Amino acid sequence: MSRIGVFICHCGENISATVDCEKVAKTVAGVPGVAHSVDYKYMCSDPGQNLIRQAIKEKELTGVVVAACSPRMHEPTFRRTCAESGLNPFLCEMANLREHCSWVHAKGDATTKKAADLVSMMVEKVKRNKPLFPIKVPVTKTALVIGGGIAGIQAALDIANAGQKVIMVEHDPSIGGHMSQLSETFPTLDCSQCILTPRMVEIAQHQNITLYTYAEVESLTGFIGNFTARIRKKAKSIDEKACTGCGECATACPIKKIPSEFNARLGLRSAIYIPFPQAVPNKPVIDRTRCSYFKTGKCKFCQTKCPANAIHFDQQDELIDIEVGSVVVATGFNIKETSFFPEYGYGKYKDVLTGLQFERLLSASGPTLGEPRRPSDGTVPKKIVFIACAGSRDPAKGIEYCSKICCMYTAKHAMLYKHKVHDGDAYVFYMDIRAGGKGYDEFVRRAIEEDQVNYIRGRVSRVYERGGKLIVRGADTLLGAQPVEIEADMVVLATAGIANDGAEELAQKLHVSYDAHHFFSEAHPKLRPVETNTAGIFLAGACQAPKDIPDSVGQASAAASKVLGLFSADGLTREPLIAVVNRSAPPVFSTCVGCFTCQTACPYNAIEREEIKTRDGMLIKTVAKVNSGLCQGCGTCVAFCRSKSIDLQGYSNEQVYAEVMEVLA
Amino acid sequence: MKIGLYPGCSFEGSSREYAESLRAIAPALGVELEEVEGWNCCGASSAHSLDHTLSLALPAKILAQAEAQKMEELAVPCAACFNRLASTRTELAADSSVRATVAGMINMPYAGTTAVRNILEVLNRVLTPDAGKSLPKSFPHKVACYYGCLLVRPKSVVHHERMEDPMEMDDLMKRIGATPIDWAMKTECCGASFSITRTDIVGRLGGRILEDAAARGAEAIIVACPMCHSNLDMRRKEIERVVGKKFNIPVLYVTQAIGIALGIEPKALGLQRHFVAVALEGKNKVPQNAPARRSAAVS
Amino acid sequence: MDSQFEPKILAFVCNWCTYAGADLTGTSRIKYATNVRIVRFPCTGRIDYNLLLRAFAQGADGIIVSGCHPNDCHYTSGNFHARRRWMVFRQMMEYMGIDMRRVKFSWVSAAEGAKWAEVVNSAVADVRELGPSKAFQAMAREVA
Amino acid sequence: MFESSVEERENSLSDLLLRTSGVSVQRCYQCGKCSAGCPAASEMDIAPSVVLRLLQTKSEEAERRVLSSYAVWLCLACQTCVARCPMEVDLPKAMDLLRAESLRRHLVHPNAKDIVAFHTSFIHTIKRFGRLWEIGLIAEYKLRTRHFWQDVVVAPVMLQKGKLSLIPSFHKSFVSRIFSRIQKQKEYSA
Amino acid sequence: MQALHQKAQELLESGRAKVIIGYGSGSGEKVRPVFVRNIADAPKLVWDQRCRQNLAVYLAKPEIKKMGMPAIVATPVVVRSIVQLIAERQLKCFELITLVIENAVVSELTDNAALEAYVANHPVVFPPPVKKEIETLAAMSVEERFKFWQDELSRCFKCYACRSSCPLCYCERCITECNQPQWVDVAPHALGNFEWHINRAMHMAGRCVQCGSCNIACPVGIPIALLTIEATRFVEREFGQHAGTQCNSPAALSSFRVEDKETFIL
Repeated sequence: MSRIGVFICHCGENISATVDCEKVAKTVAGVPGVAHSVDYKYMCSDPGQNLIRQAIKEKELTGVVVAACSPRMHEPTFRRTCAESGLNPFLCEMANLREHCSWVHAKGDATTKKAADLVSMMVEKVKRNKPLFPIKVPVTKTALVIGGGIAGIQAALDIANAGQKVIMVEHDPSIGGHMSQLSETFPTLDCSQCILTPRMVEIAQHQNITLYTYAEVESLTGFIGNFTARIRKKAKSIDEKACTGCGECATACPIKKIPSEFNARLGLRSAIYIPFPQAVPNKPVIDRTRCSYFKTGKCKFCQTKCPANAIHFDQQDELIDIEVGSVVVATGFNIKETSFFPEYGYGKYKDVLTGLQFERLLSASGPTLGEPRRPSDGTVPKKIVFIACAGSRDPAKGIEYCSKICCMYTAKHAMLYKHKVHDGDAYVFYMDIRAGGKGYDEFVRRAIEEDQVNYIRGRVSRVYERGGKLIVRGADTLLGAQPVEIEADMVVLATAGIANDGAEELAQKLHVSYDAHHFFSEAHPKLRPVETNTAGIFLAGACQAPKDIPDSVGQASAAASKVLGLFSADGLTREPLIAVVNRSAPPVFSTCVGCFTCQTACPYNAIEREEIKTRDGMLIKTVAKVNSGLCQGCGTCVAFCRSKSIDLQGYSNEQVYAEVMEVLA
Repeated sequence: MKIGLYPGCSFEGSSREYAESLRAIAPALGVELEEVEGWNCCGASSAHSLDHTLSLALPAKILAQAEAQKMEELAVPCAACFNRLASTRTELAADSSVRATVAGMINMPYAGTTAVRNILEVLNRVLTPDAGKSLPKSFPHKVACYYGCLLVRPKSVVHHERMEDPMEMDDLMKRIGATPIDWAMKTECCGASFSITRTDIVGRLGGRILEDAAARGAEAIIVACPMCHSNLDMRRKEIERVVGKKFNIPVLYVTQAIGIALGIEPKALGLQRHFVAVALEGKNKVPQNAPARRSAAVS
Repeated sequence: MDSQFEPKILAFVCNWCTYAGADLTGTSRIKYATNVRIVRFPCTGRIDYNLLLRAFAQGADGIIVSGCHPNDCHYTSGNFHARRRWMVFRQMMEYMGIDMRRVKFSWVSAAEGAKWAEVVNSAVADVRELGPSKAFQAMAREVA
Repeated sequence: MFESSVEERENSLSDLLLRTSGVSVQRCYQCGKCSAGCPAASEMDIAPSVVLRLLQTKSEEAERRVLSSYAVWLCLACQTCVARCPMEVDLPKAMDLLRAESLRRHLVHPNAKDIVAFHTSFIHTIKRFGRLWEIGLIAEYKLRTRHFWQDVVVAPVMLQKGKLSLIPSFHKSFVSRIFSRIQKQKEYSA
Repeated sequence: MQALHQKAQELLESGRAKVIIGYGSGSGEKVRPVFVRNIADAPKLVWDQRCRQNLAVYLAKPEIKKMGMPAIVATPVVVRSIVQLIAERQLKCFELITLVIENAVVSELTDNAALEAYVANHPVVFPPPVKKEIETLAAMSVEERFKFWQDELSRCFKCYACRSSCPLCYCERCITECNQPQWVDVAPHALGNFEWHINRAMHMAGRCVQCGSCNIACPVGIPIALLTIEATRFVEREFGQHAGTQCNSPAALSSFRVEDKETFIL
């Protein structure tokens, strides 16, 4: 016979104002199995909690119901109280008399009656509660960092420097990401590569970091602390140990007219190539889609020229499985190609460029060695127009959201252009200047005031070519939207930042959710900005939403600290509110017949197959089994089980059934 | 191919040559045109400028008549008429209550079963690349294909993928041996219905179009819209006055250019009706069997 | 006071959205009818249709089933599973002659405190309109 | 500038637009792309985007300015604005309604008299002949506007080139009946 | 028939099959299931249009399983049942020999593909009376349906023949036998019967192969098949999943589409 203690809280006046707490206490005292029933002004206060502690001991309670505020508020508090006095915390339940009763109803019998009902419901539940014990899960102290851009690099270094192992996977031949393509960075105008490359090198040399470039995550299985990642190392056709990175091969390669990804297609590369001089690792790869040997079976010039004979055409993709305890996703973003903007003539006119292309033109390592020159005729543009929001905030043709970084990089572009071409004119067509951030607005003001960049508030309607000039037709909305026509030498579009292609696919591989624009979703927009809804997987950088460098780095460090927090203990403990498949004595073993309806229902792939065999290995039956590490306790499987063979601890069939029967009794 | 025809008012007057040329080339391309009986004006820009209901009722009457004649498709040579008919069709399809009222106005059943096609769609269907090869003559001239507004806009009605840089007319011209130039004014407005009321605007806008075409060495401007034609041809003097420059680029209807390639004599195509004289001629093709012989010699 | 029919209404709600939403109704002090009793579940996916049957059998006059809006499920897809189950359940109940207007299905997010009050009040009003559940009373009568 | 814009007015023009033609002026975020592309903008007294802004204020004063503007009559309905509008605000559609409204409230801009005259003559000819009879149109237009000397050069040439038919193509005027029905319905609903 | 006897003999001789599950002549005009285990009995097998009962039900029964590798004389419904059982991990196609007979030729359906193909070529056909019942019920108002089912179910005395005749009721413990808690009232009164039959319908939703065995089995002639058929046809209509047609389709109820209709949800 159970001995339940009921503790009714007045919450000052919050409950007692509309609920007759004493009456409730009396009524409930009459419920069979209730050994103790009291009301008190503040149950969550120390004296209040002491009442509970004492009662548990003196009245040898087998269960506790605290009727107070919402369990979402104080359940942990009171469960701790019980634990402290030796009662299993999961034998404590709360009845929500405040949010669900006293605050939403007027004073009166009906309200008090409801309160009593809510309490006795919980009494009936608690009678059927079973002591539960936290689940211990071991943790593999290695982090997988996907993506080698600035966010990935920051996260990896933070984790590695704290003494934990990191495995970094980058799908390009070199790490560095978009930041390595940038010229200078706002708002300080320090050179991007100067601050980035040392960290790239550090990644390569760090003894705690294993770097796989030209590699992709094939699959991720397991759960927090215990993931298994399968990595595909794409064949580079190079023996990296032997290769000295001398570059002879690239010089020898006859296929030289391939648009360079690094130079945003403004420069060229060969079929065997090192993406850029500061690449890490500084070793070439063969682009098999372009290499004439792989296409025609002839050539091999590079191989004959290679002094270290490090070139192996027969190299195969390599699959490696690694055990990791957590994952940092830092796959970055992409820019929306502007070909969908016919009125701006991108792709039609050589001198209409994307922002990233202009970065390359400004970069000392770029195709023009940092001098802005027109791709069409190589002359230095004297008049240049920057068009902001070329794709952003444009539900009709582009994306409806604001890409966040364009206002700043456009100001930077205009400024740098003026620094390089003193007699040039720079115009910026904008809708709003969104320069929130430390020193950001000052930066834009500098562009306008000191560098004489002409900001015109209005969108450009059309760009077309006339006599070698680009005619830009816009309007000045601050002058009654009067038409403005500019004869420009070059037009730069502030292209929108979008999710990486394949982001959706990766999200599905990792079982993390993503938003309508295929950016990865954080677990909570404010309070859990770096976690995903899958425990143990964290986000860093622009793969979650367009971000500038400071924000990406900040989030990367945050993600790293989350990982380190996880690694700080030898194992992690989880609430035992999970599903279990019943087991019984032979010959039945379990009432489960193994139809595995539950398997399709489970959002966490937590249902496994267990084969029950005789001693001599004869298969008796295959039944479902819950992986306690994966199960999050939603109970969807329970409702689907026809033979009622699977149940959810803490919300068991018996418990909820009893609640229903009691409240209507 | 048998298809319905809505000529539109200007066919009887200002754009007679459009009518003549269309009727001249149709048989040669194997198109049989069945006219909408007792057709009325579509209301043009005036109707929708003043009275929305009227701007729906007039085209609806035409479409209903076409339906009554069991026409599956209705070819509409005038771009303006095409746009009015197409818009009406879309709007009536979207709202059954409006459909009911309008049916009442025109006192005729309307189901919206007849599809509306502009002249380029029709021609592209019959004048295929192969058909182009077998034409008696070619039209070996640099031409600027001018689409104007109403063949490509608005999205909701015309559903054009290349709204800013359409190619249908360019393709047609390639097939008759012409070289369409890549220019910037393809879909810029010519001043449309302001021909009479604000001739000066027509002058300015027409000027932009002619200037770009001339600068890029076009020998002719090809159009598929009577309004565009009259603004660029009839209003040439006004344009030249505004721009302060002379242009002698003729403006041909797409049907006239094709007519020339078909070897139809100029009068039948109404070329003489233009304000700006048309001196362009077709060129006889090398006999078809010649290349065959040459290839034989090679082997 | 003429005693109008006070329906017994049971609410099966998920912990993360509707339960939290109902908490918000409280913290915002929005008043609603006292007729409802909330049973808390981790997720709508956990709610067994047999509980609805039991509730009716025990004399409930109306039932509210509520959880996270689609795509908001704390467990990513519990509510989608629940939705399918409800669709079939409603169909079969009606096929066997049960008036399903007594069961209100709804999505109430943790932010929709006002909506929760609305859902409850409308449920109470509608069920009051329908009167006690004759079908189940008829069946129960035989039990006694 | 517009005090009245503070208090929300019932059946403002923007509400009317939304109701009757589904055009939401509130969607416009004033990027000015329409004004930038409009072929007639340079002639307009109020640029297209400003027209929308004025309507957004929902103030009587602003709406009066719109309805009595030359701009609404200068819209060529070339559809360039809506074709490029990032928010897909159907300005041409809005302009149609604004013109009708401007007429109804007798706020037509003086310079627009010719344009109105043209449209009315046009409609009138259709009403009479079912089809457009160009000579008839021009004649009536000249009578209405007294621009007797306009096109004295062009017209004869057209005539001689056979681009003007001297006699209208008459036929049973069911068209005028359509007109009268519409008229009736208007009176009824009014 | 000849061909069938021959095939049976071969199978038993070669030892490929240990038991042939088929039809044999029963009392009077009826046919009854027979389990042929030795060659001599092979001629007992009959095959004609009377053979309608769904023999698949025996595949799950332990006593039959004990006999060893079964070969089953399969009508279309039997094949549908087998496919559904495979989909629910209760069978593997190589764990039995499926014999189908078409114009006196006996052939084996050896793999999933063959089974699925066969099902595809033999769509569900309802006997006219069932068809009629379906229509009449569809035409009724909710109140009328309540009355209809109350009358029908009033005769049910919970013999569970429906359950044991159903090839897909293979649970070792039925929900009715689960008493902690007691989900379904054991007593055969209106409420208990209602609970049992709606549970059966819910459990069969998207799974019922529409063979009608339960109808035939019901000693008091309740048209219970209507319930499971409706449940399954509803699933077909709403989610486009057809029971007994795919060997590896996920359970219709425990899978979902984001765009599932939810008109009824506030």
